Amino acid sequence: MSVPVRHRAVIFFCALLTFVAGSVMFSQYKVKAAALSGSSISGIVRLEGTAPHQRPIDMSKEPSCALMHKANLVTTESVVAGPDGGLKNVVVYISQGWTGPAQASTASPILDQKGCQYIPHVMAVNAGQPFKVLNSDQTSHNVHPMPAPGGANQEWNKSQSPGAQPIVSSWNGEEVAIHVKCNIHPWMSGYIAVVKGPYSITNQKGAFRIENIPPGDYTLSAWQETYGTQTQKVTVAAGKPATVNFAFKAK
Amino acid sequence: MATTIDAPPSIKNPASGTRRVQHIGPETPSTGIWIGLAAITMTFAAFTSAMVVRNGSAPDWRHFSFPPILYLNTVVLIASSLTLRMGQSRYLRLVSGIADSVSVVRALYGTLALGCLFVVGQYAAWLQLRWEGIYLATNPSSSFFYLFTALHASHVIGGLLGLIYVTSKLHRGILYKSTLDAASRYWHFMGVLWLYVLGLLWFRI
Amino acid sequence: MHDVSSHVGHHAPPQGFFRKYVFSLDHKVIGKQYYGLGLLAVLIGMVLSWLMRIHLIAPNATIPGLKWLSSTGAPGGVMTPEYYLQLMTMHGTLMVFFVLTTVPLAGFGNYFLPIQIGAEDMAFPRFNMMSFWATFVGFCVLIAAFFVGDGPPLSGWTAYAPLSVLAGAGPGQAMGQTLWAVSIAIFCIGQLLGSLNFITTTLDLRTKGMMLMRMPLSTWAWFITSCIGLLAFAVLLPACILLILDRVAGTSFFVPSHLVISDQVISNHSGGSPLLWQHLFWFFGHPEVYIAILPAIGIVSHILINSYRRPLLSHRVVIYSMIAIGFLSYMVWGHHMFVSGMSPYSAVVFSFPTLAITIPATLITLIWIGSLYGAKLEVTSASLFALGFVSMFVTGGLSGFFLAQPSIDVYLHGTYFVVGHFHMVMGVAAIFGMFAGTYFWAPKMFGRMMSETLGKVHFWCTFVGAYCIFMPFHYLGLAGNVRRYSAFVDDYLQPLLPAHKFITFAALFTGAAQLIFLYNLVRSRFAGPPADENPWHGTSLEWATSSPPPWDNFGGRAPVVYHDPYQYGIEASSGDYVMQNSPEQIQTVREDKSLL
Amino acid sequence: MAKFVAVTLIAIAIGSAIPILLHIWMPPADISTHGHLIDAQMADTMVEAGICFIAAQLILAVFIWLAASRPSGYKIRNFPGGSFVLVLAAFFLVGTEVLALGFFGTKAWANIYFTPPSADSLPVQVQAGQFAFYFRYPGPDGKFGPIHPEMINEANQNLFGIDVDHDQDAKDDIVTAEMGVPANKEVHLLMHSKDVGHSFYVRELRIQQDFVPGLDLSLHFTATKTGRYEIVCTQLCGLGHYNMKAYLNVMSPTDYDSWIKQQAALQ
Repeated sequence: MSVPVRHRAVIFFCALLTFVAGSVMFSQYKVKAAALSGSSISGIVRLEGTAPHQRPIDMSKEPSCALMHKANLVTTESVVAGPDGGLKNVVVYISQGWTGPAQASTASPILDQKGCQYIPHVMAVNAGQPFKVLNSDQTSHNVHPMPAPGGANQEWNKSQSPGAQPIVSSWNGEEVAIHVKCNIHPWMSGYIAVVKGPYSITNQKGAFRIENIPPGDYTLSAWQETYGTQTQKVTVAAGKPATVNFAFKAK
Repeated sequence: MATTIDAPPSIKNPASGTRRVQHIGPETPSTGIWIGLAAITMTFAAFTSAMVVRNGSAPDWRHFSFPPILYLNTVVLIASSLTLRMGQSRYLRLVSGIADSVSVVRALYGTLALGCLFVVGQYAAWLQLRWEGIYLATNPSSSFFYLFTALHASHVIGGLLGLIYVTSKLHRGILYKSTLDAASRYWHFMGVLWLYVLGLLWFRI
Repeated sequence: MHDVSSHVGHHAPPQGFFRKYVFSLDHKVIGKQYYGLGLLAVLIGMVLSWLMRIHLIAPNATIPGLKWLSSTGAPGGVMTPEYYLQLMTMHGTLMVFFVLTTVPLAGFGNYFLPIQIGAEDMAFPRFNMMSFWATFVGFCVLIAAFFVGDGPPLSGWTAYAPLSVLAGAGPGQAMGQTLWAVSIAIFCIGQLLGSLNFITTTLDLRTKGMMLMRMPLSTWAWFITSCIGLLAFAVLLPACILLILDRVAGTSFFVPSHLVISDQVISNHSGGSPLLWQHLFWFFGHPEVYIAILPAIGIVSHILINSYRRPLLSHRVVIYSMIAIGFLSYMVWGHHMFVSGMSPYSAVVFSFPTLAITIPATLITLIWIGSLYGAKLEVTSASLFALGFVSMFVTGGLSGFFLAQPSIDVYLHGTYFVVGHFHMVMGVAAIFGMFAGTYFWAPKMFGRMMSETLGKVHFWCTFVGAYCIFMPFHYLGLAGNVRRYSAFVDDYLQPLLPAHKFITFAALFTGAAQLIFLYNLVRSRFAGPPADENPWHGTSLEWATSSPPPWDNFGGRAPVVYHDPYQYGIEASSGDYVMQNSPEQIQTVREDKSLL
Repeated sequence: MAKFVAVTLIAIAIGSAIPILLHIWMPPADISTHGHLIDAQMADTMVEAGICFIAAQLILAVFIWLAASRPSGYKIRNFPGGSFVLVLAAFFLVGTEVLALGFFGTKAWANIYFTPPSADSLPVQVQAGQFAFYFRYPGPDGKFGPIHPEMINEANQNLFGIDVDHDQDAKDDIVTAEMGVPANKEVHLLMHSKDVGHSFYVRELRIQQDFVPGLDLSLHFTATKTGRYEIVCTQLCGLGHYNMKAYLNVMSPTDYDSWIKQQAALQ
């Protein structure tokens, strides 16, 4: 039987489609498999020595916010260490050796402005990952992230009225970390770390945990807004959770 | 006054056949030039006061010796004024029929050439400063140096265009004395203005 | 240099659409072009003021359609504080430069100055055309600021340095502010060419018998204003050049050392002087006020005389007063800077000439009101707007008493009192002059009569509306309500909010009333009854030619002038007036010669 | 129509005067030692301007009414005395009026601004920045530590960029977000702008002074009445201009002492 040229073309095209679709699915499956078979990296970030004095913040300029903090005085958060030296707000991420997808999660994290403070104070996202900025206050804030000039990321500065719709944005390139300010309330300070792959941010105890790391050799980085970055090499074996601890020296 | 201007009288001219020239003309160009000069003066006055204020506002004023070629340019500009003056007097003789228009044209070309030479000279002065590493934003003194010279040069270029226009009119034989006078007045003013700028820069920079 | 072939009236009647209506050398077409540009600008400016007023009484309200104007400035249609300031900047810039300067001076002046002195065209028609097109380009550049990056600048129409220099100082301070500076620089060039043209035309192209003292007051006003403008814009231009250089070339004229913006030290500027900008700007800025108001004074006098049916008590006093105002306007700029850190002694020095301006201004007003006594008033839309102007001029002028004194200015300086003051005396008054001129001259410009009924309704709404808007501004100022706030969050401002609500509703009402005018203008343009040569029985030369005039104004015959401009209230063959160009002898001269 | 306009004009003139006469919107009570001079000057000016305003509008209205209702064949009449009277009036009445205003205004101004602060006045430095005021007290040593712009860090609340570790004078400096002053003591305000132009405006003190970047100006005043008053910015400084404010807390000397101790403890 002879198939007209036209039909041959169609058949060829369908075959091509099936092949492409199939290979895409297969690669997806492979990634999933790797993720499943991977293990985790966890550890504690500690501060050695006494944390520097955190100045109290006087919000009398913005009565609505001052009222919210009447009970407990808010202080700066450049170094937040627990009683046993656990260092809070440290971004831990894989700076080298990550071969998986650049976007670790598809969720869009939220940076909330509440009581004239950024919640969370330090946040991490992947490049290209959308994040939301909310304003839960009774007053207008201006959201003013200031990436290093000349980099892949552009500085911007937008006001957000109370009850306004959330600002949704994302960053073009990795950068640890971008400082966020509100000029109307100059004491407001937050950081967004833009990293590649999975990440974790330490809690009060200084503990972090990064899940689903495929076996391999990695360089792990820990960034703290005052003390900067520390790196450690770590080898992850299949099914065996690795432990890495960091220690920052108080200046 | 809005009187109609009748066709210029024609003069027999041995050298170059018939040329129609007109020595009287509307007074608007000369009035206009005077007013234009007033505006230009005001602009330079504003820049001068800005310079004085800025000079006193901070102790960061750095003096530098400016390129000697400027003195040469000065001579060139003055010379151009002289040639233009020549052109004017020859034009009068042309009107009264005792000179040919070629002589006038020659004087005007001389002025044009010298004018262009001046602009090129100013550019050379900038090149030398750049070579010395003194740029527009290096220091307020250099900023004002470039500012004043550039502003003056742009006005000189305007004058050059005017002279080209005058020359073309002369070629077409429809040049009014008032037009030529207006153009020359502007040109001579450019010379005076340059002397002022030079003195100012010499004192302040 | 000028062009003989295009010299007064010697350009042939233009052929083709572009030569006729677009790149026309005809002062009448250029005048209409300026008028149209001003109309467009005033509409945009008015809409901006609406948006601002609405935002002030409802800061978190969604304004329908606004999100299409700017998605960043008004996400979801809710105006942000910075966008309020950006609209405010555009409102001020559009109104001051492209309305108050263009329409009364460049618009009506271009159209009627040559006709009123019996000339066939401006002295330099090509410069005249360039002047308009430069202004137009400046306008486009300014409007472009709406559509770049994060929008127009937010530094106000005064663009104080260093806010106006540092791109990091806020949204709109990057590209938007640069466009602003470039636009104003271009505008200056246009106005310089215009002034050059006006002055030369007035000096050289007056027809036979038109001595200076025989020029109508409107022509005098345009002439004096051009003299002011020639010097004022010659100072603003350098200021803008310096600003542009500071912004794009990294020079340091206006930016001092060690500035810190958002914790970042500004390292590429040092040693500049912010006060330098203020001095340069206000040296232009105060004369600008008179550039806006003097043509209106001239137009209003011209119209009042016509509707009084008698000459003013003294022609000369008005002229000398206008000259005095123009002269004094250059010695008072410091009164804008009483609290900007000038020495307190110079504040005193600037205070007295400022107060002295009251005297010529009062003279003009008294002449207007005194001449109304014993006059026979013909009530037309034009005369109503002219009388409304007198009322506004008095009100706005009197609030100047307060601001001229440093001791009181210390309390009132940054408040709504100032806003009320300059809107009354400069904004509304000048716009009343424009309305008066339109109702008076539309028959001549378009050859059609406008509807008087609609005109009178329009007047009443605008007059009452304007007072309802701008009188409360003064009260708010007395209560210390600070200007240029995008929302009123301070405790002491809360009791004032009802007044702001009232103002906003008044503004919406008054703005809506302008639709009557637009409708009237457009309707009359096409369906109005045709106007004859001299519908108002005027005496000056614009009424001595057809409506609209031919391309060379007088059909080739330059008129000859026999009389002073305003021969009204006499017995003559033509009625109670004799035209300037009629050789008829006059028995009774009304003008009071007892003085000067 | 003319009569209607005349009536409107009269209504506007009277209506405009009512809020002033009823003192609906007026400056708040003065709490400074110099403010009464300004208030007196303002009152005089208000009276003169008010009289001129009412008179001008009413006369205009009346003339419009009369001039618009002339019988046909009415003969134009001149104002008695013609322009001469008016010119005299303008020069002598208005001229002397404004001259007097200027003269007395200058006296008030001179009393406030031509006098230097007294030697024992309390120095307070105020720094304006986008978009907040911050205040610095020299502490026991009476000396302000130098400002290091590169050290300014609002996140760490080092708002003035002072170097506590190395500058002796800076060690005891007290930085506050609210301006506390003792009543009836002269305050010498040293004004410093961190970024762009701002202004320092306290209605109750009858004070307004711009901050000019790169130019450190000073101001001195004495507050007489205790209480909390708003300090606001009146010079356009950017998107947060409308919300740039701080509180002036005028306290009794004893309260002030405890307040400043408390603030010192918080540093």
